[in-house]
Amino acid sequence: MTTTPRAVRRASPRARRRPANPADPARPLLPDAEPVSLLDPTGTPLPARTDYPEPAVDLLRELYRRMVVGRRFDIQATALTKQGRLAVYPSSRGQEACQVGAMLAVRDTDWVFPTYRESMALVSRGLDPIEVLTLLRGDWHCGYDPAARRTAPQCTPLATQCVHAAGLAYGEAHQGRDTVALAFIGDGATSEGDFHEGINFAAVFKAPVVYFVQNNRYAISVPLSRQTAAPSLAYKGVGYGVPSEQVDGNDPVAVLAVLTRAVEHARAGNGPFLVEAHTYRMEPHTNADDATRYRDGAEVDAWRDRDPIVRLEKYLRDRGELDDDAVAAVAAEAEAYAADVRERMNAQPTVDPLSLFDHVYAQPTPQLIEQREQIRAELAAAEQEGEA
Amino acid sequence: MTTTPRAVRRASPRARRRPANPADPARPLLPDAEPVSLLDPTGTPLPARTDYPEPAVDLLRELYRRMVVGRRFDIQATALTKQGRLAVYPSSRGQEACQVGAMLAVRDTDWVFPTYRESMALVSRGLDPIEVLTLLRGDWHCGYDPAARRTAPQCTPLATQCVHAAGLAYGEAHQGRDTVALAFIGDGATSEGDFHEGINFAAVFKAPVVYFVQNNRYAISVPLSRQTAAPSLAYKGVGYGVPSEQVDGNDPVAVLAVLTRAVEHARAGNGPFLVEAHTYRMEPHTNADDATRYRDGAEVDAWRDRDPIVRLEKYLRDRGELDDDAVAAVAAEAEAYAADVRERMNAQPTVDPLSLFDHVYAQPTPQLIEQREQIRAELAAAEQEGEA
Amino acid sequence: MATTMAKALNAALADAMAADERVLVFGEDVGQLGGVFRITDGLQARFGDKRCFDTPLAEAGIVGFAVGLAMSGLRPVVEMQFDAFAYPAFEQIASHVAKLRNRTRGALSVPIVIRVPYAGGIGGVEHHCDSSEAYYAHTPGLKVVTPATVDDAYSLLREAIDDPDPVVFMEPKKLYFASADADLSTRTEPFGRAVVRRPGRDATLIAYGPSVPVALEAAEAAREEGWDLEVVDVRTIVPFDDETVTASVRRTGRCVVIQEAQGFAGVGAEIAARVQERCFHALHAPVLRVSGLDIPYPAPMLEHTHLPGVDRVLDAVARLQWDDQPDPRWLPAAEAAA
Amino acid sequence: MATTMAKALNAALADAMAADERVLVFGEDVGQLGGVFRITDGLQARFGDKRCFDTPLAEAGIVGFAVGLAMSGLRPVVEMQFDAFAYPAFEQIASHVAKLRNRTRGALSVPIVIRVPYAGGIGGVEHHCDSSEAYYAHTPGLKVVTPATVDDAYSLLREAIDDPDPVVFMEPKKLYFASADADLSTRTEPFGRAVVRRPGRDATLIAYGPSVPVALEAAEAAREEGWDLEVVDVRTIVPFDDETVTASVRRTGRCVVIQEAQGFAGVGAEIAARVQERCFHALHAPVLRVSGLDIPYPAPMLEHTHLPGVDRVLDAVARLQWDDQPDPRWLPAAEAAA
Ligand SMILES: Cc1ncc(C[n+]2csc(CCOP(=O)(O)OP(=O)(O)O)c2C)c(N)n1
Ligand SMILES: Cc1ncc(C[n+]2csc(CCOP(=O)(O)OP(=O)(O)O)c2C)c(N)n1
Ligand SMILES: [Mg+2]
Ligand SMILES: [Mg+2]
Repeated sequence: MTTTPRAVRRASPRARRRPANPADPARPLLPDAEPVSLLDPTGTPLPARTDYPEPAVDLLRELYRRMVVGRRFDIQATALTKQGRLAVYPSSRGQEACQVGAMLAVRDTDWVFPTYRESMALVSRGLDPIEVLTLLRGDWHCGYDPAARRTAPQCTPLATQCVHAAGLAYGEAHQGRDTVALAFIGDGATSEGDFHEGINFAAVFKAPVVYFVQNNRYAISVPLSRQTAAPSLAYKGVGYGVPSEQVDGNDPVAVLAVLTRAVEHARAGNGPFLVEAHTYRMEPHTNADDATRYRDGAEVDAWRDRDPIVRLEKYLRDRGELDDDAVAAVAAEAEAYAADVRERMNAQPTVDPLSLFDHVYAQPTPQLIEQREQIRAELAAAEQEGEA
Repeated sequence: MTTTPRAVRRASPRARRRPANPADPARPLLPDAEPVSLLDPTGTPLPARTDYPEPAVDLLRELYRRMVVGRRFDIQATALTKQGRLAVYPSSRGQEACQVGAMLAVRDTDWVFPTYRESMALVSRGLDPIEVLTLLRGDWHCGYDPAARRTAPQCTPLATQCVHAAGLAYGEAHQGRDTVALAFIGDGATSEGDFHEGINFAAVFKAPVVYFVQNNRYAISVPLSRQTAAPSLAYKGVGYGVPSEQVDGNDPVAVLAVLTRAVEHARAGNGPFLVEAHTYRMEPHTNADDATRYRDGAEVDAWRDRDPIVRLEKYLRDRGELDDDAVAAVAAEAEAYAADVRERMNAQPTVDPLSLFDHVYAQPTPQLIEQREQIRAELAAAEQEGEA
Repeated sequence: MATTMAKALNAALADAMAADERVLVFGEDVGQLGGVFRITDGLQARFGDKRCFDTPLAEAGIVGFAVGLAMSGLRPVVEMQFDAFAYPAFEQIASHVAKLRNRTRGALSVPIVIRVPYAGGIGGVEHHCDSSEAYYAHTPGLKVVTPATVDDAYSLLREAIDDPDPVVFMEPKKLYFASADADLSTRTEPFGRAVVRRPGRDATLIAYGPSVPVALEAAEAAREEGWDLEVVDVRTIVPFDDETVTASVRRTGRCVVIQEAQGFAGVGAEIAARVQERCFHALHAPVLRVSGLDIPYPAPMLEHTHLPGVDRVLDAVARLQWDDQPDPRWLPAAEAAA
Repeated sequence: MATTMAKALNAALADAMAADERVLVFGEDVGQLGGVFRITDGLQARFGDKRCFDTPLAEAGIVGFAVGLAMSGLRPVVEMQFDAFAYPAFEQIASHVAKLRNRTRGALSVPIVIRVPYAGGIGGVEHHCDSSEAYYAHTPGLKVVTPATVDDAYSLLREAIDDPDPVVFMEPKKLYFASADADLSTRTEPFGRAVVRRPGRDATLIAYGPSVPVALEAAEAAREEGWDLEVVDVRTIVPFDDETVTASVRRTGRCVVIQEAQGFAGVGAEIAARVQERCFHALHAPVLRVSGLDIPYPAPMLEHTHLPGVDRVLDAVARLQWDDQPDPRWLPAAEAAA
């Protein structure tokens, strides 16, 4: 089975022109029929077929650095599940261009709405990796401070975050702030009603949201063909009056270029923008998943040849923007980062059972106070027994 | 405020060409940029701008007959609310071309999924008007036999029927039957998640469903502009890989032509089809609604000039297919129909309180049997008191 | 001066919007129309369409949008047009509204109010008369409130909007247009306090929302039979006022719980379970429940059969074993017969 | 022969599909993967992808699609991947699945089974461990069933698929892989029958699903304290078996209800209310409840604190006033203190 995105397969030079009918209201909203790509799989720049300006080179070097560190973090996290230090971990290896590119496209003052898949994106944003892993480690809360980091807790109920992003973005604009909200969502989750309702609210209220679909071709075991019969997910935009674009999600330069423009579009007050990135999940859904049950190695191998990091490294080296020393330095930084995560994850976290009652409401109800007393008594009794 | 559908306003001769890019996968799925229309508001045939064949003339005469009877029924039902014979009635006056045209486009063996708005469509389908009005009359069930009439109970939870239609249609095909499901939905309800999930299921499973959006420009008081920022609701199709069309919903000939082809498309195994009809609700949302709070008379008047019955009558007369006698005969039939409804609605329906327990489950649970005994005892006691 | 619960709710919204510009009111038809029950009447005209506005027709969207607005520091008050039409928002309510504060250890809160016109008695058709309070009361993280008087309608809604936690505000439709003398600007009891609406010595009727007037009427009627009944209005289902309720039942020694919702696993079951748990030795008879039938709401021709009315309440009171004899209905024989 | 509940459920699905070609199994990841818990393992290979298939990722879609399929004469069995992920389908379940038969006076029925892996004890993260049975049990028109043994898992699921009414089939995740000797092809008790899992003289423990093993363990442990406890497995929450439950409590005179869900307005409240209503004069102590805390499920590090375990059950049994003294916890003084 071939593994290149359908749209790419179908594409022909002519296919790349926009619908020619100038008066068709759909025209400015439709995505390019072929995913935007600036580098070919080997990292060689493609003849500019789009009007997307290439991001500044120092930004590309930073992108490279964070992708390498991000991947190393991801591999480390997967390893920690094997040692039982994490309850579960959904890897985004192979999606580095999307995970990191998105974080370079937004400002610190912008809000990010991640899913369980976005741990790499969050550490790329600068969140403490231990905080990011808190929930997956088995604690009952999200670990980091979402208000301080302007990052919603990683969202598991699929697509629900699409609506929150619309509300947050509208609320910020309502209060005169130029915040943009970037909402991550997977290909499978676009089938949920909340994706529809969220992007529609954003469109009707012209809320500055970028909906970023990482189409990694699977929802756990379910292939894209069971999620949609559309030419591509990006074609959903026009039905909401939302402009959209599709991009080669393993081309870091293209992802950064397309998302940067999408964020500008939103910040400029033009309402939401929909971006679909064609990418691939190299690991199983989570460590608990057995991907061999539903996809073959050949498919995975084919995508290995599209590795986003290799691609960007090759490109930067060819441009003379990266040399062995720089590569080695980044690799060393990544190792140090992983070592720090490893070490800090060794400490067993202590959790106070009585804290369970602290944040259900601003003030515990009489019922919760009663229940807390009961637990307190149980703990005391258990302690006595321990001593006795 | 102008009241012609946005798409019509925007339309220009050039706007009517399809996107020219032959390789764009969206091309075959996009609707015509302007609603299909075969008659102008005065009933004069338009220079054929589409490849839609005109329906046979005897079908058009039947369409006329049912529209006249349907409107008379609708007016009668509204009148019955004033006399307190109906708890509530949502009128579809002004939408006759859609209500009746849809029923002429499907076979008796096809399934129809109506909303509360479709009473006129159901009587046009041949259901007993008293049965159709049973629920609105205040009874606790839908009145007719949905299985026998292949007509789902009128659906109030908005858009939920879109999913049922997908399942029914797929189930029929799964069992080797060539049934088509026609699901009605309003413009407002397209904002619900269930519209998205329903049409997507139908598309992925290639279920033979025609989704027929009657865009009457309001959801109770909320104008279309609060439901979507899309050029037109028909543009939602492409995002599901579903071909779509928009049609002038007050042009009975165009509605019948477009829906007939949509039904053929579905029956031929090509999956679902989305049709948006631009029309207008001449009455308030229901008799309980006060439309003067949110729209002005001028708007309503402008739509009166697009009256679908006047339009079709003029056209058939011009073609010599309808004369005064025929018109008078149809009018007389409509009066007789209304008189029959009036009379039969005079009888106060008798409802047996104990029947409340009969159909909650196939067999009442012990709990329900207990409760039924309690009610039975109460009724007996009340009777005794009455006698005493 | 005399006013209705509908007007009181409208005044509460207006006063809250005037007092705090972070308060936004939105939903379906709440703008120019003023809501199908006119609870938001005039708010858009007075505060503009940035403070009071219509949304796309999607309840999960409305509630999720409110969650996002709350994250940005605003205080949304949303209207669900009817009880059953809040169900599409159930995931947003149960998995986000109720849990967000806890999941973030208080870093994010959801000070939103979800107004739900609920219950029957207005001749509404199917899906327009559900009593859905138990779904919310069973969901930790939500507060669930329902007024029975005009004063409380105003005060509890103001309280709900001020509250730092999400409040599902259940409005008994059939009481919207019942009028009473009320001084709107005043606050009544705070959240977490039940109120004795009528003192009595012989038995306690516990009710909330649409059932409170029924309980009061029944108490009046009971005087003829020589029963002096106390009526407790729960007001806030969550948090629940055990203190007032148990004090009353310990005094009277007999208790009937009234709810309009279908009985099985409803709020009345919780109240009955709590009361017998806490007042067992004071009880002369089991705590009885009078509730709606366990059937889909039969609107409107037979709703009177479904709704717990005065007679059904009095029947229950009569079964409170005044002669200290076991309830014949529950003798094994009777059950076998059923 | 020894097998697990997961295998028993898988066998029930396979046997039902073999027995009736109208039975279709679908949902998220139920096809090639065989479900995240492997309950549908091998069904697609054996019956083909027209009988067992994956759907788009949308729960309202899955349930609504099943409603339509049922209207066409088929018998869908759908899987909700986890408890909290059934919430998007709540409107379809409450407004259509539960009501369609009634709204059409039986002309249309919805013989579908909605399988919901529920509750905790498996170290799952947030949203993966909700106990949602009360939401369904409170909705007239639904049957709500939950097995606690391997035999019942097979038999109740076969029963559910054969049933003419919609069944919400709640599968206790933590029991999926507990194995026991079972003869799968046999049927156990029908719907509406509770079962005494362990006879006893002194008090009755009423439990269902994941709490049944806890109750049995507690009963064992109680013997040391000299208590002979009876354990009743509810099995089918709706319809509920009053007969078996009340007979047991009338015999023992004492009762503790155990449920894993948050306590407030849960199924345990209904059971406690019913029992005291029907067994009042036989009770030596109030019916006590042992349940989860009224907090969002705290998975997984603190779930042991949340879950009603053997000790908490024994504490409740100890409070059954064996000395016939009132429970000190509920003396006004104690409450004032809290
Ligand atoms: C509402 C809901 N339904 C089901 C699930 C279970 N689930 C978790 S991840 C997942 C697959 C999501 O696939 P996709 O959206 O493509 O994102 P990806 O995991 O590929 O990044 C499913 C079904 C869930 N979390 N929420
Ligand atoms: C889920 C749900 N939410 C809200 C309502 C209340 N309601 C009934 S009709 C209606 C407006 C629907 O507008 P539209 O879809 O355009 O259909 P129309 O009435 O114009 O035919 C609303 C909000 C409902 N019935 N169901
Ligand atoms: Mg995916
Ligand atoms: Mg409309």
